[in-house]
Amino acid sequence: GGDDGGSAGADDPIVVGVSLPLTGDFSEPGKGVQRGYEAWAKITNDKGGLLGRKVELKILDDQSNADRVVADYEQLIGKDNVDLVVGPFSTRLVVPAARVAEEYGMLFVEPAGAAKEVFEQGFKNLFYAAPAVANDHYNHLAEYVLALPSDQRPKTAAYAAMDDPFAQGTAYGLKEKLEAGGVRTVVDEVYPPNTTDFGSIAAKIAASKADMVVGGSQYQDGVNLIVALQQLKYQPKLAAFSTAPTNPEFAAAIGNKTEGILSPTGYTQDAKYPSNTEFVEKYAAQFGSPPEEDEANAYTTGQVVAAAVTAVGCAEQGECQKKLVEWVRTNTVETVVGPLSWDETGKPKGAHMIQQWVGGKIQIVLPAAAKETDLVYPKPAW
Amino acid sequence: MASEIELVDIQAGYGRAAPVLRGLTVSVPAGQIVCLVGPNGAGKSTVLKVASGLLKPRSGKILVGGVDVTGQGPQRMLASGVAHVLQGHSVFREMTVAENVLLGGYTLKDKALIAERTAFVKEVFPVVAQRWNSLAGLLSGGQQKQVEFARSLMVNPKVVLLDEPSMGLDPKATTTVFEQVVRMRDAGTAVLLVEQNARRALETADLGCVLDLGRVHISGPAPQLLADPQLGELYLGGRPAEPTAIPKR
Amino acid sequence: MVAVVLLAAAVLAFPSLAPNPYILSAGVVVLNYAVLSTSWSFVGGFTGYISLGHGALAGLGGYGTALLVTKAGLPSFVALAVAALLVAALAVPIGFAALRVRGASFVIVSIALVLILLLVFQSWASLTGGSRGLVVPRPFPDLLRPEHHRVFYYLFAGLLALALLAWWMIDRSRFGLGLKAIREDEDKAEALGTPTFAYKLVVFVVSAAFTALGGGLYALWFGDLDPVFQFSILTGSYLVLMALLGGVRNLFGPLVGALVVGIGLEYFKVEFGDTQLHLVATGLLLALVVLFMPDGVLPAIGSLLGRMRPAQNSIREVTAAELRDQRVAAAGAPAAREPVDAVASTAGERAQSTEERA
Amino acid sequence: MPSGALLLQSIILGLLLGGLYALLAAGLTLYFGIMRVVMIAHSAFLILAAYLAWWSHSRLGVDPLLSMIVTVPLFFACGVLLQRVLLARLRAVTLTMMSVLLTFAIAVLIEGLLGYVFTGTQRRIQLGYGSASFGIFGARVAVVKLIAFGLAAVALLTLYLLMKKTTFGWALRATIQHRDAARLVGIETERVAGYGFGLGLATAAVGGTALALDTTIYPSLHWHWIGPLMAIIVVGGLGSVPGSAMAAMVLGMLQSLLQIPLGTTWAQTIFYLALFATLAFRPQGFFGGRLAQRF
Amino acid sequence: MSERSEVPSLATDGLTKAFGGVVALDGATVEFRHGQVNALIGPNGSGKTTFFNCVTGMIRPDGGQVTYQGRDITGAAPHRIVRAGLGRTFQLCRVFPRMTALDNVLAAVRPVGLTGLLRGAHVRADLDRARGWLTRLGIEHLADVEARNMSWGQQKLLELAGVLMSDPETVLLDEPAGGVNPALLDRIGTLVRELNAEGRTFVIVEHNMDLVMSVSDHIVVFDRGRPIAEGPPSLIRSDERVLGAYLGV
Ligand SMILES: Nc1ncnc2c1ncn2[C@@H]1O[C@H](COP(=O)(O)OP(=O)(O)OP(=O)(O)O)[C@@H](O)[C@H]1O
Ligand SMILES: Nc1ncnc2c1ncn2[C@@H]1O[C@H](COP(=O)(O)OP(=O)(O)OP(=O)(O)O)[C@@H](O)[C@H]1O
Ligand SMILES: [Mg+2]
Ligand SMILES: [Mg+2]
Repeated sequence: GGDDGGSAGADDPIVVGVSLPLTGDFSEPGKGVQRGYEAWAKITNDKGGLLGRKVELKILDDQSNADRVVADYEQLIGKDNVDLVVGPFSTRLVVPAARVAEEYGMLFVEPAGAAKEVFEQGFKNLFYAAPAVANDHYNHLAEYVLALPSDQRPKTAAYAAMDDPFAQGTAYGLKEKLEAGGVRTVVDEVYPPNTTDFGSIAAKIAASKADMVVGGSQYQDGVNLIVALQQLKYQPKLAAFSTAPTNPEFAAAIGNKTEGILSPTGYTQDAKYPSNTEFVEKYAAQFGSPPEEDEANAYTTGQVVAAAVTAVGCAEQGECQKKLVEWVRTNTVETVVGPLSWDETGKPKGAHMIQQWVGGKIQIVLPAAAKETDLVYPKPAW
Repeated sequence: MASEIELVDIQAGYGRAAPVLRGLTVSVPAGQIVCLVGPNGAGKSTVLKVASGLLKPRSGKILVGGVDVTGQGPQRMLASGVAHVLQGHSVFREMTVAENVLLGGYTLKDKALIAERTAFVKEVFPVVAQRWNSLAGLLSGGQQKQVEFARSLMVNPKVVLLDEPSMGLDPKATTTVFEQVVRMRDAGTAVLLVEQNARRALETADLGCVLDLGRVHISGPAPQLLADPQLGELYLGGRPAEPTAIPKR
Repeated sequence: MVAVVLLAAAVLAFPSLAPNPYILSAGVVVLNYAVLSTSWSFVGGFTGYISLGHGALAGLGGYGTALLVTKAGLPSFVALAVAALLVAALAVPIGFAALRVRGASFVIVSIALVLILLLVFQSWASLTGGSRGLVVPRPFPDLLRPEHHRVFYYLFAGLLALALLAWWMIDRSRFGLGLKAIREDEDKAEALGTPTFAYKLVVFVVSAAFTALGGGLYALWFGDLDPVFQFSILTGSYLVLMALLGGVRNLFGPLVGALVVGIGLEYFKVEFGDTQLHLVATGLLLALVVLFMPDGVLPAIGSLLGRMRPAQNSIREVTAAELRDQRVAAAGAPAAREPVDAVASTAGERAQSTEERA
Repeated sequence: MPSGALLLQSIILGLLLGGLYALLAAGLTLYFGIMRVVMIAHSAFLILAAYLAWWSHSRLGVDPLLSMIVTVPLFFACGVLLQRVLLARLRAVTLTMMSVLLTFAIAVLIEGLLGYVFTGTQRRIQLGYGSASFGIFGARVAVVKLIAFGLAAVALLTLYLLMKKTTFGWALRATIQHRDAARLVGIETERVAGYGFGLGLATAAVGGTALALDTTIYPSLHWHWIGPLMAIIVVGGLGSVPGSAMAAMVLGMLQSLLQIPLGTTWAQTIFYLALFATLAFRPQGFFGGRLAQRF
Repeated sequence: MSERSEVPSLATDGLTKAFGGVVALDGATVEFRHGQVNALIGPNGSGKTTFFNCVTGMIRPDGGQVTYQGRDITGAAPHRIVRAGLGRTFQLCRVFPRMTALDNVLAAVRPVGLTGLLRGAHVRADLDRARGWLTRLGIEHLADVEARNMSWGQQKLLELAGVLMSDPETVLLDEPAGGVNPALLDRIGTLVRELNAEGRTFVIVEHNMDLVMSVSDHIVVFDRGRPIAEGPPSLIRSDERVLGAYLGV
């Protein structure tokens, strides 16, 4: 192919292409991912770049639309002739994007395709740069609940999950394990992503008087559901919601009635991995606030790609990509979320931590090895 | 006698098409009925639209009571005393007869006057009273026409422009309409009447005006026009022939 | 005719001129739009029934094809044809319900069609994969991606040619005239003996079949289906925008519209891509078209050219006297000709006398 | 079998929801049933109003209800302008069709601008009384939902009286049905049509504020509302304000009750099923109003 | 008149239709003979148009039967009835506004079978026939003008041309004279007689008594939804009930 995009050439920058949902439904997390990538590029360049070449990001907006994301990667690889590509945000967009990368033979490390379906497509070049896939997010919590003495253990559970592979995956991962352990499911609600009125769902959960409630939620629906539950004065013994409670605006959004709410997380700013300290510090300097999970995942993606490029010693389309893929598959990479390695489908082999709002602060409570404070159970009234 | 309404040297047309009226001049003296006749497409309706402000003329002048009102919209024209009854059907179809008639008095403020007029039109057109609360669009064609005419009787303008008021009316109602036209004239209103029922119209009218190709072709006292055999043949239709006289093949 | 040949040549030459696979894939997208909006204009153009729901028919075609390939194991293109037939069959009851209503109510029904299908395809996850989406196996698994685009480019071009041909045949036919009569005044058309409902239904089914073919082919090309994008009002509206922009009454109107809008969308995205301004631009474009070129670009150009010619007369250019003469001549009797001037002169005198009295 | 408490709770929720639907649909009835404009942008304006309420609350600290003092007149003026400047340009024969596209364009425009100014982030007003509620017969009624319901009731009643009891309502209908004839009886058709549209948008301002009290908003949310609202006005009978209010209450209630056995997604289909049933069996709507078939 | 006229062409038996409280047709039993020119007259709102609507399937009657040439056509779809040979015009004149006059007429051509459907719409033979009708109605000069740009009367004539193009055996005309210039009216009368001589049956609703009396063989008078008198013109002219109910003398 034409070399106008600038492969080879020792001085040319390494161009990393990515398409992100900067507008549309996923724009908010999309922007977070963008910041993460930008932080990675800056930190990398400040340290002299990769293989002595500067890293340059080429970011396109896919408008949260699968058609667009494909066109974007098509453009990045086919027209702009980028050296490397990294993944977009949201499972819905990762799969089509990965297919393009796959068919052009590109390495495809991605920060967001957490649902298990992503790994069932037979992709050979795809790697998820986070500790665990959605279904495994609650693993530590499941262990904890099932280990409780049987008189204290919740008997019934209510699940409400957004109809989205990721969000649903988190709730259903827990559901599967708890059901196997004898916790009865009394409510199992799935709501479309655009749901704004949670009154009826909350009514159903409240009426079931379930001992615990689990929300497979993203940010805003999680908030709405909690407010609706509070309006109905429902008081469970345990309440866990994915994504929402870790958001910095969460407490204000639900009127500070946060006490005891649980949430899984793949990333914490306080993690002691060496690269993380650097990341948090430099990120805060660049953007004025510490990084969140989306940012960290993007950064992790960059770290994985960088490790491969450094190890293999090349970064361009063609043969080089095969070597990069081979390297990632067979190695472990130290990242801001800890050491990562992958099985043959690209699925990471880790688990998420569990955090809880205790004393007006969200703190790690599980696993025991990483905990900052003890898990409070049963949860105080909200 | 002064003209109540006067159209002077009017050029008018629709959109960018060639003009329909080409230098037309008509005047209606107060208390007189002027009847416009002419073939289909001659521009009769267009004359009335220009006179009531629905269609802005490209050039020429419109005078009402001697005052230049060229370019005014229909609402202002109505305020100056010009009322227009459209050709075809212009009832408000999805409103009741009552609403239609009362809207005729939209510009009236005096409640008593409205009541008085309403009673009057109900008397003149029994169907209006009978169907007072039904939707106007569901009436028969002729009934709608009567409602329309009734609506225009709600106000008492200086000039009335009537576009084929008898179309679709049964003979009884036609008679009523012509009676009302005469009554208006007698009350001092100037009437510009367009009719295809040309003989009857000319018999009622004081002056006649034959329109062809967007110009006044001939005008003069109505009886004189009626008597003109050539006009009769061209514009008024020959005398009805006896059925047997029509050759059959 | 020359235009048709030139156009065909341009379309066919494009893949060899495209500098890279991305441009080629953009070409495929534009052709797909062209196919869909041409299919739309079978209904929207001929009968004037504006459907915002054609996106749903395309989605059905896509899902139908995908499911037939994955669940029934049919070969890709057999599945495509079968899916199109199925959608056409399904269009009969849909049309039966939807075409009973007219005007804006039909618009609402068409919107409802999209939304209800979206809900169904989202909820019925066991069949459709729900929000996880559905992956369509490649018809030519061995082709490299650029080759894949090229092949599909020609497939789409073929389908477009087929749709245009069908459109042209209907346009010039009596069937087409009947459909246009429906657009103008449905009751009147019925009263003239046109079986309006049958006509509408037939053309709706034809339109649905072509739309489904377009949607199915797209599914085979694209490979991933997601209910949110397959059943979207926005897609349906883009089709309307394209057809309208080009001119629904012209054979090439939707195609031109697809070119303009397709390229326009791409351009807006590149220009304002990282903000929502691309939506603003799309909205403005649509509004401008509706306000200033309601008949589309092609007719607007046509009338611009027409304006340079002298204005056409709408008034009848024959006087009653001439008409009388014609009539007499037609009746075969000797024309009792009398100079028209004579009438005119007397008329002049009389007119004067009226004015004097006034 | 759901418990009695859940049933009661669902009925209450359904009623409150139905009230909101009724308000949101009222404007549509006005444009669609009376003015023959298919106003796709109505729900976009709702969201715009909701954003303004959110903005004035979070940035200026004003209670969202107070923001209506500004938004209602503002929207009214907007509506007048919209009608006079844009819709009035459309040809009468193609008005219905073209208005679909024009208002669609406006909707997209608003969505784009909202996204540009406020980003695509989901927003929610955080009220002190956001999760407050009181109990009746064992069910709970959220205060914010009750406020929204009250707003809806007041706005609807005002609208109804305005249309039925004043000459404005007559003039508006006359204007739409035969513009020339309306001008000839002295109606200022341009002004009247403008006011009609303004009125519709004013209801959107109230509705949007009510909406913002208890839900999340984001720029593309309006798509979500178009379908149910359109269905409501058809089921209620085109052009009938009380009809659409009735339909809204019934459908809101049905949706709420159906969620118990069917879940959120399937329950939404009730709107479309009701729409199709209406067209099939009673095209003039179930609560009086005009024939949908011919229109 | 030929012996064919003894055969009933269009007949109704006890046709009933009520709209809410309004009884538009009240058990109308009427018979129109083949090969005659029939007139249907009656006061406004007496149910004439409703009668046409029921006969042509535009509205479904509440009760009663319509037979055409011995076949029961009650409740059949309008287009089927037209295809059986029954054509009609509308009182409120309906044309296809954005089509040219020529296309308006061509739209009435009835394609036969699939090949007929896909035949070109503008084939020579059809064009000639269409122009022929326009000429016979005196609007051939408007062939290429869009119908919406025509005057009321011109549209009326165009509509008639369209119906005739569809070549019906029986033609139902709803007020063909409404708004048509008297000079042309004679022509329409002549045309009706000519076509009648070619074997077409006519049923004409009309308020223009000159036309009715001159053209028809047989007159049916409606009042309040049912026939009150029928017979040849000479008889009807002097029938007292008719004079009272309709002519208002
Ligand atoms: N809206 C219009 N747009 C364009 N041309 C028009 C329009 N209305 C009428 N015309 C043309 O203007 C001419 C005059 O029309 P007008 O309606 O004034 O005739 P008229 O004398 O009233 O005829 P009629 O007796 O049939 O009602 C006609 O030739 C007609 O074709
Ligand atoms: N769709 C309808 N709904 C309600 N009433 C109707 C409807 N159509 C007609 N009517 C009523 O039925 C009666 C007969 O109407 P029709 O149109 O048949 O009268 P017509 O004899 O044609 O009168 P005209 O000479 O005025 O045209 C009228 O009183 C009319 O109001
Ligand atoms: Mg006229
Ligand atoms: Mg009638």
